[in-house]
Amino acid sequence: MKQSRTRSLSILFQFGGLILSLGFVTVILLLVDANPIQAFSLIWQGAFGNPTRIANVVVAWVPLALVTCGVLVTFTAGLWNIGIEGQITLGAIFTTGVIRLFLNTSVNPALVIIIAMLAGVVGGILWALLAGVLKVFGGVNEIFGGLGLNFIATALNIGLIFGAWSRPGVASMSGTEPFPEIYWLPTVGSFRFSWYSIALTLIGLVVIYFLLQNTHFGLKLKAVGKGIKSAYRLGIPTWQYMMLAFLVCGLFAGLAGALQVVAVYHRLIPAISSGYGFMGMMIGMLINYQAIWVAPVALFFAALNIGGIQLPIIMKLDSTLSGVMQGSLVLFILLMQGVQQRILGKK
Amino acid sequence: KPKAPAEEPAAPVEEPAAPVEEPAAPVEEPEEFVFGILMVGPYNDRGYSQAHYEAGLYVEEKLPGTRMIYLDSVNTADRPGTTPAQLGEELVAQGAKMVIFNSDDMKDDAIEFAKNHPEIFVIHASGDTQWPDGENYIPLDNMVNIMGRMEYGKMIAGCDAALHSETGSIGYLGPLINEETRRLASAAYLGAKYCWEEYLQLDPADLNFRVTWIGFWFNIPGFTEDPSLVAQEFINSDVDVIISGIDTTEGLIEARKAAGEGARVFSIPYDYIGACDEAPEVCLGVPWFNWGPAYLRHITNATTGNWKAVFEWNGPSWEDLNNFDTTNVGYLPGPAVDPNAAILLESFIDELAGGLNLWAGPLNLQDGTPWLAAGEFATDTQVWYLPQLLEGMEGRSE
Amino acid sequence: MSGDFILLGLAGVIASGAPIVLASIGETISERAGVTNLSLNGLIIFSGMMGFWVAVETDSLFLGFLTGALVGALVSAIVAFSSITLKQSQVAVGFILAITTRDLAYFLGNPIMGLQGPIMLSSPIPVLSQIPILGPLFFQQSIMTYASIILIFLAWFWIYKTRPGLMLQGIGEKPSAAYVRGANVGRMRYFYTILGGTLVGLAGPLFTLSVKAGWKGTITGLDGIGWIALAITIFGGWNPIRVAFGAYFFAFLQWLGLVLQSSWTFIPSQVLQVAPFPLMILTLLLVNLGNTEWVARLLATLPDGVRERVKKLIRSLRSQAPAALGTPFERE
Amino acid sequence: MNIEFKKINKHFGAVHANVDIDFSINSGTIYGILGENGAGKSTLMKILSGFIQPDSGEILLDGQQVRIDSPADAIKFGIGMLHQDPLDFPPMLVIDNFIVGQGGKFLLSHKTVIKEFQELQDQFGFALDPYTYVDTLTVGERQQLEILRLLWLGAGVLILDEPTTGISVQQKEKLFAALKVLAKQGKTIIFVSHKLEDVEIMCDQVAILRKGQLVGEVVAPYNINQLVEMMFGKQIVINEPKSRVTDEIVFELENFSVEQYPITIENVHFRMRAGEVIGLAGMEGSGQDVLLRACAGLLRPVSGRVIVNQKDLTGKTYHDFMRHGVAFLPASKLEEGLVPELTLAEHFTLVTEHKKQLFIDKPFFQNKTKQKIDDYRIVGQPETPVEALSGGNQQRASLSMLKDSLSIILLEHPTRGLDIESAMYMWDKLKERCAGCTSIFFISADLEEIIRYSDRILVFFSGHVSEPQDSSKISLEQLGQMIGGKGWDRTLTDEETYEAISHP
Ligand SMILES: Nc1ncnc2c1ncn2[C@@H]1O[C@H](COP(=O)(O)OP(=O)(O)OP(=O)(O)O)[C@@H](O)[C@H]1O
Ligand SMILES: Nc1ncnc2c1ncn2[C@@H]1O[C@H](COP(=O)(O)OP(=O)(O)OP(=O)(O)O)[C@@H](O)[C@H]1O
Ligand SMILES: [Mg+2]
Ligand SMILES: [Mg+2]
Repeated sequence: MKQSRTRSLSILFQFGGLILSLGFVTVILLLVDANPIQAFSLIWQGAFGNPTRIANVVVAWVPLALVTCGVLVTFTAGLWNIGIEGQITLGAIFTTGVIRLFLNTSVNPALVIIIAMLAGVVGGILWALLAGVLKVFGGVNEIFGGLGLNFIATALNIGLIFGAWSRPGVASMSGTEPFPEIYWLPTVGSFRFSWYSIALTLIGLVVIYFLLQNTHFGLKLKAVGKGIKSAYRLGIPTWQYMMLAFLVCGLFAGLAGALQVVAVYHRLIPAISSGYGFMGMMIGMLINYQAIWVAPVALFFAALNIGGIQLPIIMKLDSTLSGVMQGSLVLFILLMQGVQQRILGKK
Repeated sequence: KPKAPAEEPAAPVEEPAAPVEEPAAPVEEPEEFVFGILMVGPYNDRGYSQAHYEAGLYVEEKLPGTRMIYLDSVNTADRPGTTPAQLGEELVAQGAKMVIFNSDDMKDDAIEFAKNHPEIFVIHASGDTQWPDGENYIPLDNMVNIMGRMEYGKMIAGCDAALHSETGSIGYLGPLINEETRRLASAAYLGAKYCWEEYLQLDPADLNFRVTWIGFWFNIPGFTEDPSLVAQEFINSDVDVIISGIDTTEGLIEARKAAGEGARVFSIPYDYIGACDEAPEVCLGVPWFNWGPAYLRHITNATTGNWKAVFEWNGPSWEDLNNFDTTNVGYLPGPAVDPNAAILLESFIDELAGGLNLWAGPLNLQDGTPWLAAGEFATDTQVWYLPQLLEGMEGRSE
Repeated sequence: MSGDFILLGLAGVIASGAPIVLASIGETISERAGVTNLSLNGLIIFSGMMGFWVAVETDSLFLGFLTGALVGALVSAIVAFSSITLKQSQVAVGFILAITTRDLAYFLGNPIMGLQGPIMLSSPIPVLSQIPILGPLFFQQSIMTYASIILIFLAWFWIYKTRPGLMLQGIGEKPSAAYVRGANVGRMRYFYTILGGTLVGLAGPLFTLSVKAGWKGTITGLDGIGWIALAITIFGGWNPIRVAFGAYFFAFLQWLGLVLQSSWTFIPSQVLQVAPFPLMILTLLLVNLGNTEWVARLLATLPDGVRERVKKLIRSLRSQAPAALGTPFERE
Repeated sequence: MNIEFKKINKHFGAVHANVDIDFSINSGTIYGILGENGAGKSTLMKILSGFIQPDSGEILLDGQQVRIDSPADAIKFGIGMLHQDPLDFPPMLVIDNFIVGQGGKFLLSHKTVIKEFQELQDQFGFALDPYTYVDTLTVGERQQLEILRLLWLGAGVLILDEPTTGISVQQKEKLFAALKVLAKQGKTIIFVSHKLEDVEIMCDQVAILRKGQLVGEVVAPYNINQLVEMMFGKQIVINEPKSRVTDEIVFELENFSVEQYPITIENVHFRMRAGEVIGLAGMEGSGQDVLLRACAGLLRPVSGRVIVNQKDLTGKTYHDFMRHGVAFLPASKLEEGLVPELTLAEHFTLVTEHKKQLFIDKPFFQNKTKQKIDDYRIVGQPETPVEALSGGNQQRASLSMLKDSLSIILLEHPTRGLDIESAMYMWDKLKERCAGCTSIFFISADLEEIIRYSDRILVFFSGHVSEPQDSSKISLEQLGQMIGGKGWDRTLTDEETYEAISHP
């Protein structure tokens, strides 16, 4: 009884956070002389207005959901894996590298795609483990190790695109030479999404849900995250589990990066990680690290990103409004959590 | 309607439902022609993208019944998870019958889009895929390539710089290294060298033309050189005119600062006719793009059924370099131009108008490899695909 | 290469390092009080945009800087409120703000792109600027650069040489002990977080009104600076002098990269640009190695004499974060 | 200064820590506050020193009603408190610790302050070096520093919360002498303790608290039995534990040396038999915790060997030790023993071996947890997060999580923070295990506990370890002297004790 009361109270506070963030965005819109209702409905239309748009939302949802899955694992282990952007990038780089390797061979393209994606996963894992090694054996806080590794990963990426892997003669921001279509992950009709990426994402979601909710592994990770010393005393090999958390997160990030290459861009591009890593971390905070919410909230964020495209076309507003909406939502919900704890704690 | 689509081989690709079902059609004024522009930067960047945006406004004004829609900041950093091809479809969903891709970076997407949407007219600005002589020829009936011959603008900029340099050191603030940026930097060098020798009667050995690449079209902390520092470094090492090849105006700003502190430094920005406004007191002029006339022509062709897939590399209008209706590239002298130099610059422009070709042999590449023999003139493809900087220029070629 | 040219280059390094100095010392102050302000990256962009905007509208550099400072104070007040009053995770709130304020800056700053704004020029100090070497290096800078240099010593002096500074160390180290010594821990943390944020906020306009004058939206070239400043704070071990050294070192490598670009063609130009990051990681490694268990174990196997010496070395390198950094203070 | 408490009440959630406390203290006296663990002593003192605020009630100083909202206020009124754990800044210099928080010139100048610091400490015969770092001082020295600091601030009332835990005999003597001097000067000293002997020699008068209530005030001289009864509400009957030592050797240290700054322990030889209980006695920071952790594999020895059940585990990790039947229960439960925010059921899931099972069998662990809760009389549910358990129940939970078949249990302060009943329950459970041939190695600050439950005792004095002492042959006084560094000649060899135990 008491529990259900605090539950409904907490929903009330979350709702309050939502209202506040909507209010905040409305004020911002009024400030720039725009009609908020029109803006909101445009975003909705832009995300779900027709099948193509829904398909595009799904395309953005795939990496976002995957990355969020990974981030939840590191969050559970008490780690701030800010290096995830770099892990996505490395996933993409490894995938591209492998496809380039097989480009003019007779190896079955399907096989090449599979090997390339595995390589991408390995790339993500390696980069994550590097942050892990720095943390575990070097005492370098994962936030700063990860930030540094992000910069290095991006530099490596740009270096490859403009250097070793540049298109003949024209190094360009458009990325490396696109692969022949046989190396593309097949998409559905004229839509841009692929059943394969969706299937992989759904598998990832299910795996993470059960991993964190119902397995000994998940419980041990949680123990490491909540009290590392105690966890060690209770017999959990803590540094190994931290490394495992990095590994799993790197796996998801690498997979996301690989899919960006084989399913979306068909080449390596400069901003391949697309900020999905950071966005995934925000989603993680917003859903309070509960795996069950990953899919819908990632969909919501993806919809904001895609729907926001309509703002400049029709209202001549900058699309960064979507980012403002996402950020303020997470911020206000978090603040309301604090307010709730403060008020209820005082009773 | 274009004749082309019928022959399109890519027919099996199913049409996305969107453009057809879009309810924009029913209550509409007779035959409004909507064209969409995808711009790589912000539409109001006072640079490359704004030049396209204003060309769109120009078309709207000159050709009643047309309407522009646009999407700016089309790049993966600003629009994560999207591709220009997908964004092109968004424009189509809003009724666009033509989509203009404004950047070289959108090449692959422009092609993908053109293939998937044979009924939509596509203009790819700065591309070379419709050039039968080019190295990347991919014939597509619904696509047109347009590029301005900015080499002329850069030559004039180079001349302007040389005419104003007292130290004989000119700095070229380069973006990333590719064929386009190499040929533009080289053109500036050719212009500078010509004016230095012919008009000022100075020894070419005393002309110091340095290119420093920042590694990108604009500054990204941690990845590119800092263009402000590059400009400062130019100024510190006696450069008194900075020619900018990048999207942002650090050259101008640093010159303005140096001038404010008593130094004699000028700068020449790039891309947009209004670029001098950020620091008129040190601005010698700006080579600018005028996409309007070409857009107008091709949009008219599209509406009148005269569309033809072509590659165009359009030169300036020598009668009036800054006429919005006629020229494709221009050069607008800045407020800081010295009156005497202005006269010489005028005669240089006249010479160019009269057929002066600076891409003339003997010319060697930077490493000394002969490129043009004496008396030889470079072909368009030779210029377009220039493999190195030219001999006499300082800076990296790769 | 003439000496003059190098001197001027180094003077440029000091000028372009100035905003990073402001930001990382601001962060140092806030972290000394026990509050990590992770919002730096967005905050600098946002305050830079706002400062530029106001400066353009009013044609007043002063008002521009004032605006930047206010924005910094406001954003860091949110960090302070949520972490001190609401006891939410500092890292979470800071991270969200880093992203949100950046997007907000791009959104609101759209209409003012590419406008001509006032620029802060250098103001040489009459006599001092004539001193050879030191003159051009330190005394031909802009007022804000002077301010940033003074700030380094001021912050150092405040933290280590004054009574309130001692208490500042205390509240970051062990707030409960500071509390029984009469400190109002919550209020002081608010104060220093906001003060630190104000300094960070000044870094923004220092970019957009001087070092990288102008506002160009997403291509202004500020994205990433805040993360760098954060890293430099750690690199500097929360000591203003070392922090400033880190900031200048970063700017120096930038300069070195472009000076060497044409002569050192064997190195891809990206290398020197990214160099600060592996270096930063390496430094963090060196600084932290002494705290790790396996090093302690390894040391245990060394012969006595060597062990003592290695230990001393590691001890001298080690820089300890304020012990209570990131943790809320609860009386009971 | 005269202090008067009027109807002070303080709740912590369900706990009523202070109930209508009503009494007064006259200036110039040394006033004792007695009470068992959790009686509410610290709470009352924290209220007086402004650290926390009462729910209701008043405090009068020299007849004037005052509001003490913060330590800053308390300092203004001249009230200074020495907390149970020293509240100072370990990485700072002694002199900076002395200065911080004091009014005075804006700029720090050590010179003048040091002069006065020296003068002040000379009065009490303290000898602190102003230029060392606090983290190199002993607990006693840190106390001295705090006292000096409070006096320097002009404290007229000095509250000492259990000041004699963990300081050496000499330091204790010094402290007591200093306090007497201060009382003579007319300062009010409040002395909080549950150690009767300290109170007996120090205090002019004591107030006794029990379960948050004032049970009475007694003036010296005291009847100890009366005090005990007032403290606990009953006479405490303590059943004497039986020894269950067998012949089998389960644990051995050979030439064992270990160090952890600033303690170095060298060349310990030692054997332990199955079922044996060994107590480690010594002042806090004398090295007993270092040795205990080294025995658990948490610290690596510099030289020597550790042998557990005939296996050489030298240099292995704690987890290897665990696999060989060693378990370690640390003192601070929520930091090192239990995982905050995890429930009891989750804890039992964590510590149970699961044969390569992937998924958690929730009903199974639910039942298992219920069983353990019943077994160990833990007040809580399987869903209760451990941080919501009371201290005693956390201790019980930790104990219940130990595996059934263990060779050795290493415990840090197994009954610290427990009232006598819980403590006895703990020991019953531990002794049950001894019957099952488990050996116990424990640290305690309570010498009586050590003598009562140990078979043999190791005494520590600043890193020196005595030969094992036969607990039946050592008195409380002797042990007290030894932990203070006296009487180290009286030792037995390992073989002698073995004889003594196996053939009583
Ligand atoms: N901050 C707190 N939150 C909840 N309960 C508390 C808190 N502080 C004290 N208590 C509870 O209040 C009661 C009195 O505690 P207090 O610390 O005053 O006891 P004490 O007499 O000093 O005991 P000890 O001899 O162990 O120091 C105990 O039950 C304790 O658990
Ligand atoms: N953080 C908390 N959240 C919820 N309840 C708590 C918390 N801390 C303490 N309690 C509850 O407050 C009560 C008193 O706790 P406390 O530790 O003072 O008990 P105690 O009287 O000292 O008992 P014990 O003798 O077992 O230590 C307990 O019932 C405990 O469940
Ligand atoms: Mg107490
Ligand atoms: Mg208790």
